[in-house]
Amino acid sequence: MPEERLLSAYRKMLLIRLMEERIGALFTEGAIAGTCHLCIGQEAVAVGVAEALELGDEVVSCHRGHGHLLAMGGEPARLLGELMGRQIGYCRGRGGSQHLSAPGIGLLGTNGITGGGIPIATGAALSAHLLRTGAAIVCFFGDGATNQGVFHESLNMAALWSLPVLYVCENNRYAMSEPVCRTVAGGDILARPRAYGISAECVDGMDVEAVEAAARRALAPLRAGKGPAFIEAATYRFCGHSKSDKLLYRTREEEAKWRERDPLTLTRLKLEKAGWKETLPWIEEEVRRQIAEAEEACRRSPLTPPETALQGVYADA
Amino acid sequence: MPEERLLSAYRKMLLIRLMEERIGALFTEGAIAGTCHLCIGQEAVAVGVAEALELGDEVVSCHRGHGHLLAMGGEPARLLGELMGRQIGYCRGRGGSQHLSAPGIGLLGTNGITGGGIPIATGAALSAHLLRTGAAIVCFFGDGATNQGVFHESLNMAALWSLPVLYVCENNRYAMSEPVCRTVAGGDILARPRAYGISAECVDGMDVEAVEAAARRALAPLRAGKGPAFIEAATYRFCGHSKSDKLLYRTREEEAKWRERDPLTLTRLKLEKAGWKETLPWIEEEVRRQIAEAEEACRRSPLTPPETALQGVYADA
Amino acid sequence: MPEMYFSDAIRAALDEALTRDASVVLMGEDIGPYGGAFGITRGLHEKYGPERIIETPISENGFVGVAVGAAMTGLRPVVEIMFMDFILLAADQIINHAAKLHYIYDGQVKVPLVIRAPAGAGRGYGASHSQNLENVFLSVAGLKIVCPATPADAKGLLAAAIRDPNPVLFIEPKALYGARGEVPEGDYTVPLGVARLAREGKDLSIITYGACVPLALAAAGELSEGGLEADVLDLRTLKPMDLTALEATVAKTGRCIVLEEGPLTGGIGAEVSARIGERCFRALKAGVQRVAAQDTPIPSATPLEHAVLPSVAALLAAADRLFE
Amino acid sequence: MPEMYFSDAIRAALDEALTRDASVVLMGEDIGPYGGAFGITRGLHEKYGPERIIETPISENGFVGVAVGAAMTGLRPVVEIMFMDFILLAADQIINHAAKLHYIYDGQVKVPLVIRAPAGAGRGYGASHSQNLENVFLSVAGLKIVCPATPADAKGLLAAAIRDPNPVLFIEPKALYGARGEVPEGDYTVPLGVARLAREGKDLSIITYGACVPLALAAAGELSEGGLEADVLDLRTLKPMDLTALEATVAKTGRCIVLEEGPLTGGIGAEVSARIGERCFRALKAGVQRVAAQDTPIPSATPLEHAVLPSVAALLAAADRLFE
Ligand SMILES: Cc1ncc(C[n+]2csc(CCOP(=O)(O)OP(=O)(O)O)c2C)c(N)n1
Ligand SMILES: Cc1ncc(C[n+]2csc(CCOP(=O)(O)OP(=O)(O)O)c2C)c(N)n1
Ligand SMILES: [Mg+2]
Ligand SMILES: [Mg+2]
Repeated sequence: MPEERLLSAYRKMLLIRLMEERIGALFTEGAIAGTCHLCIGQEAVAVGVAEALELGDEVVSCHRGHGHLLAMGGEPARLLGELMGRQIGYCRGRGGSQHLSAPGIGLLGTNGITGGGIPIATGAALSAHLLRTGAAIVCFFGDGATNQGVFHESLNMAALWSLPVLYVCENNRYAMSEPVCRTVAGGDILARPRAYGISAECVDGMDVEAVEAAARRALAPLRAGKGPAFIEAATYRFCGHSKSDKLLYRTREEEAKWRERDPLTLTRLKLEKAGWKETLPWIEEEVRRQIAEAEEACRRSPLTPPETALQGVYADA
Repeated sequence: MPEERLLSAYRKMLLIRLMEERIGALFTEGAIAGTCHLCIGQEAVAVGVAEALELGDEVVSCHRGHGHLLAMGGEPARLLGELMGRQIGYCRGRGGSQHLSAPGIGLLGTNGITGGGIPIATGAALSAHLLRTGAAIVCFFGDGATNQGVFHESLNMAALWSLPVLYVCENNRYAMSEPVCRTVAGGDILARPRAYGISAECVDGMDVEAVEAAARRALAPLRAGKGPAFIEAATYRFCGHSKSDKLLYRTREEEAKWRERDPLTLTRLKLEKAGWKETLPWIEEEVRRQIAEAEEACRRSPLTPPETALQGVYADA
Repeated sequence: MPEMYFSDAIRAALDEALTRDASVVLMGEDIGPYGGAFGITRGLHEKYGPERIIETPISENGFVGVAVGAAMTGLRPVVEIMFMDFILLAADQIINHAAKLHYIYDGQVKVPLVIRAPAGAGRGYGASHSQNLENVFLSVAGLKIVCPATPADAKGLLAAAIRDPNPVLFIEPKALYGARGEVPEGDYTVPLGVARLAREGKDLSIITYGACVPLALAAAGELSEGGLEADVLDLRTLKPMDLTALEATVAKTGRCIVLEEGPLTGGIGAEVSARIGERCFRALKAGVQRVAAQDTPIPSATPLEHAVLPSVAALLAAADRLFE
Repeated sequence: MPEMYFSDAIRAALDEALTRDASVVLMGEDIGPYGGAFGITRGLHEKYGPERIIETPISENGFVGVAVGAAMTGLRPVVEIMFMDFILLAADQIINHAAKLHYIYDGQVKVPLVIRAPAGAGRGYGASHSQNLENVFLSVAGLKIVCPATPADAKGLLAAAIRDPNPVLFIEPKALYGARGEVPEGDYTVPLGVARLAREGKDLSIITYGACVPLALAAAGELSEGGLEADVLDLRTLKPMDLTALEATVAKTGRCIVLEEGPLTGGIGAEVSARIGERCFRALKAGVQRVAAQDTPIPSATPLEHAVLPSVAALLAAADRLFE
């Protein structure tokens, strides 16, 4: 990655990190209701993949999708607004944390059903293929989702029909409290896409440059009509599964080990080495201001009126 | 296989073949209603596997299950009775061709939902495992069923939990009209179990001795608690998918090529070579008589009274 | 107007949609050269090729989900579920995704998707190939449910369903595939949400749909001989239901039977009966009676199967109860 | 009798069943050390170990199917579906297999299986984590459906469900997990199929279940201040339904409201209303009124969510309609 691009990737990762932290705090305060799944620790996957995308490409994400939205250029105020039920929210609060959609920036949607987005992404790729749009579709999901039958059904069809879809599995070692070794028989996630003849690669999900490079490697043949590709990004969620998680199923040592590979730290070190040390605090300040402004914009936006909840069940012709 | 066992395997295969032909004829005559999926051409798989089983082992089958029932020692009269809605039928006509059950002889059940029996077999293996019954469970299904998500979910669990279940995929090259090359991405069915770390082997499904040997090879470690195993039996259905199939999707040449490997012919040749030539017509006569008697017994059995259809929706405590 | 089979009318609607709109694709198992289990798509593969007539592996949740994603992004998939019973495998994609996304994504996406599902018993196929499962989907906001009873409606409703911007479950009563009737040629649509009075009477109403419409008409014939004239209302669209038509027939007759192929408990008839109770109580001269399949799985053997399915006799008995 | 939380009462039933019957096993996602998303199985892993408390991958159709096979062969699995919404993935195994096998295999197998499903909205979890889907299963012959409204019933009904030789869908209203009440100690069962009169009145009946029982009681309190005394009938078992209790309350009051958390159209209330219409028409003084969630997906933001859920105000409005 050229240094300027790395800098902007860093900025995006930082935006995701600080937004997620802010969302967590608002949740604790009670300003956000419901549930939310933060992606702290996994920022490099979202940003690395997004950096490899082109205009017109589309993303389908899962329950842990705030980072994917922001990486695609989502507006923090509209994300916050969605979580806080404001008019400004991407779906005016109808969707909430797990059901975001911003097709205008290429985020087709996030999904509360584990694995539910995988056939949908595959279907978007069918459209791209048949309508010759040239778009690539990216589908994000976790290690746990690879145990859903629909994951297999979808990959099989994508391979049979040579669809332009890149499957990105964020292997953060756990599905909620269940470690991969107790849910993925054989322990080898890559064996799954490979069983369908899909070329698959594991990448260091804490290294945004490595992720971007892997995504580009995967996307080039895919764009050339060679069919789907698969990336397993080795990563870790630093926070709990959701806000109520007490993290009893893993050790503090394991967490500390992964924290050493914090994607933000790794990128910061690279940038410092490259002579950008002075710029970094300035970026951080800018991001913090951006978030503060977003929060203000969100709070200024009116709550979505309750009576609107009865509208729009059906689309008009 | 010792010659006497081969002879008795031949007898069983012949019983299946001639029963299926008779069932087909009765269907054409209108004496059997509904639908049925005959297993003509695939007899060696059912019989070869059944020969490797022990008392207490259990079988779960699919929509093409007449052969599995007979291979387990099912009574022709009770099979026919099931298809003809007689009291003598295994389920008195409630189940019909696709929903047979004869737990008394180890056939837990057949299934009208493609892939539906796979988790059920896996659950029976969970019982065997936890209740320490020592039983092995066999699950029969076709190539098409390996595209159902629940196939993958089940194999994953069986492998994770080291369950004593032998998955037997009868790859007869087609799921209804769809050839394997258009439904199984990558074309390699064995890659699927192997992705879960399940040891898997392909066997000549037209050779009853080869099938039996493969089943024994698979069952030994399985019985020793080493977890599930998988056999792909390469076979061919000589008849249509169901009685209404016009076989427009495959060539007569392909069929002729496979007919050369008719499992009954192959076994007959072996037995003739081994000096049993005289015995064979005698066996055939005996099987024909058995079928005629079964048909008579079936016709003697009263039709199941319609009012019974309202009973037994719920089990009594 | 030419006469044609119900099955051919469905094929005609598919054919015209494929010709009219390049974004229409068909998906399903064995819908190519084989023509589908009931021959509905016969000839379309030859005419439109494999990019429009997409054969799928046996992966119901997967290919319905693929159709949902495709519908969100510019295609108009028409999916065939070989037997309606198999739709349960795809219940998640239909209920949790197809039906909800337009609403929860606040109108940013549409899911113009049709799911064709041959339904019903009477052929001895057994419990996994004989169900009417429309009741399972009746509560699903965002989904429309349609079921034709005549060849003309089969064509017109399917054409309308394919043009609808919402997911539509299109139920094809297997028992009607062989029915014949006049069908308008060319571009022909029947609006969703509008019931049809299949017969006029003043003494009682039989409210039904799909394969039970002929049953209702047969019973109405017998009742007429006994001096009772029945309105027969063919709902055509089960969701959203034509409440105006419901109210009109009840206001006229004050006595209703709801008839369906599926099971009694939790059936479409429950909703119809509840609506009438809520909206037309004063007009009612007797409690709304339901006639439906018995609350059992569908057994395979023909006499057993008939014992659990609704019949003219059951309808006549229900009519008696209305005049007790 | 000790007071306990509804959630603890469920755990107590599980604990006692695990102790009493070695063939009982629990299955589900994160039900081990994590204790399940709602903490219901907390501590059971430590007490019974991983052979009894079986954590599964995220494979709903698969592990429910495994439970079906296990139930056919000697185990009594109690499966937790983390949120009821996910049960749609397992609809095939429940409807096409678990519920039918005893019947279609002519009694040669039984499927003693309990599926626990936390249901309901009000927590801002959004459309895929908030549904009441019991209506989807109401038509399924061979399945029982149970839903407790008090901690005592939570324990007693679950204990009975686990001993029942049939598949039972056991609905746990999330909104009640934090409710407290007296719960009998030790071996305690409440028979399936028997409703409970939660409050006695003579002027109208509110027929409901689960989390709506407290809502009904609250409304009954307000109505009482206005001089109307309501029977509140807690159905407890939705399938098979206690028709005797239904008839008794209708015979007494002649005016009914059916109340539920799930959507109006195609809901449990439709069946209740239809049954009353069929069986008690002469006793009715007004049409049966339904109060339920609006026919929309459940939106996430709290004010929107509340706008679509049933309320005391809606109940009072329905009561007004009964006396119009
Ligand atoms: C069908 C379904 N089953 C279960 C859940 C509950 N659930 C939400 S996220 C999750 C874990 C997902 O694990 P993984 O795919 O690895 O993603 P991660 O949370 O680790 O990002 C579970 C079990 C769900 N939302 N949907
Ligand atoms: C869920 C489901 N989908 C589709 C079908 C219809 N169907 C019955 S058998 C069959 C083909 C099965 O192919 P395969 O598994 O290879 O078995 P074979 O028929 O070749 O023995 C199909 C599509 C079904 N019964 N169940
Ligand atoms: Mg994970
Ligand atoms: Mg096959």
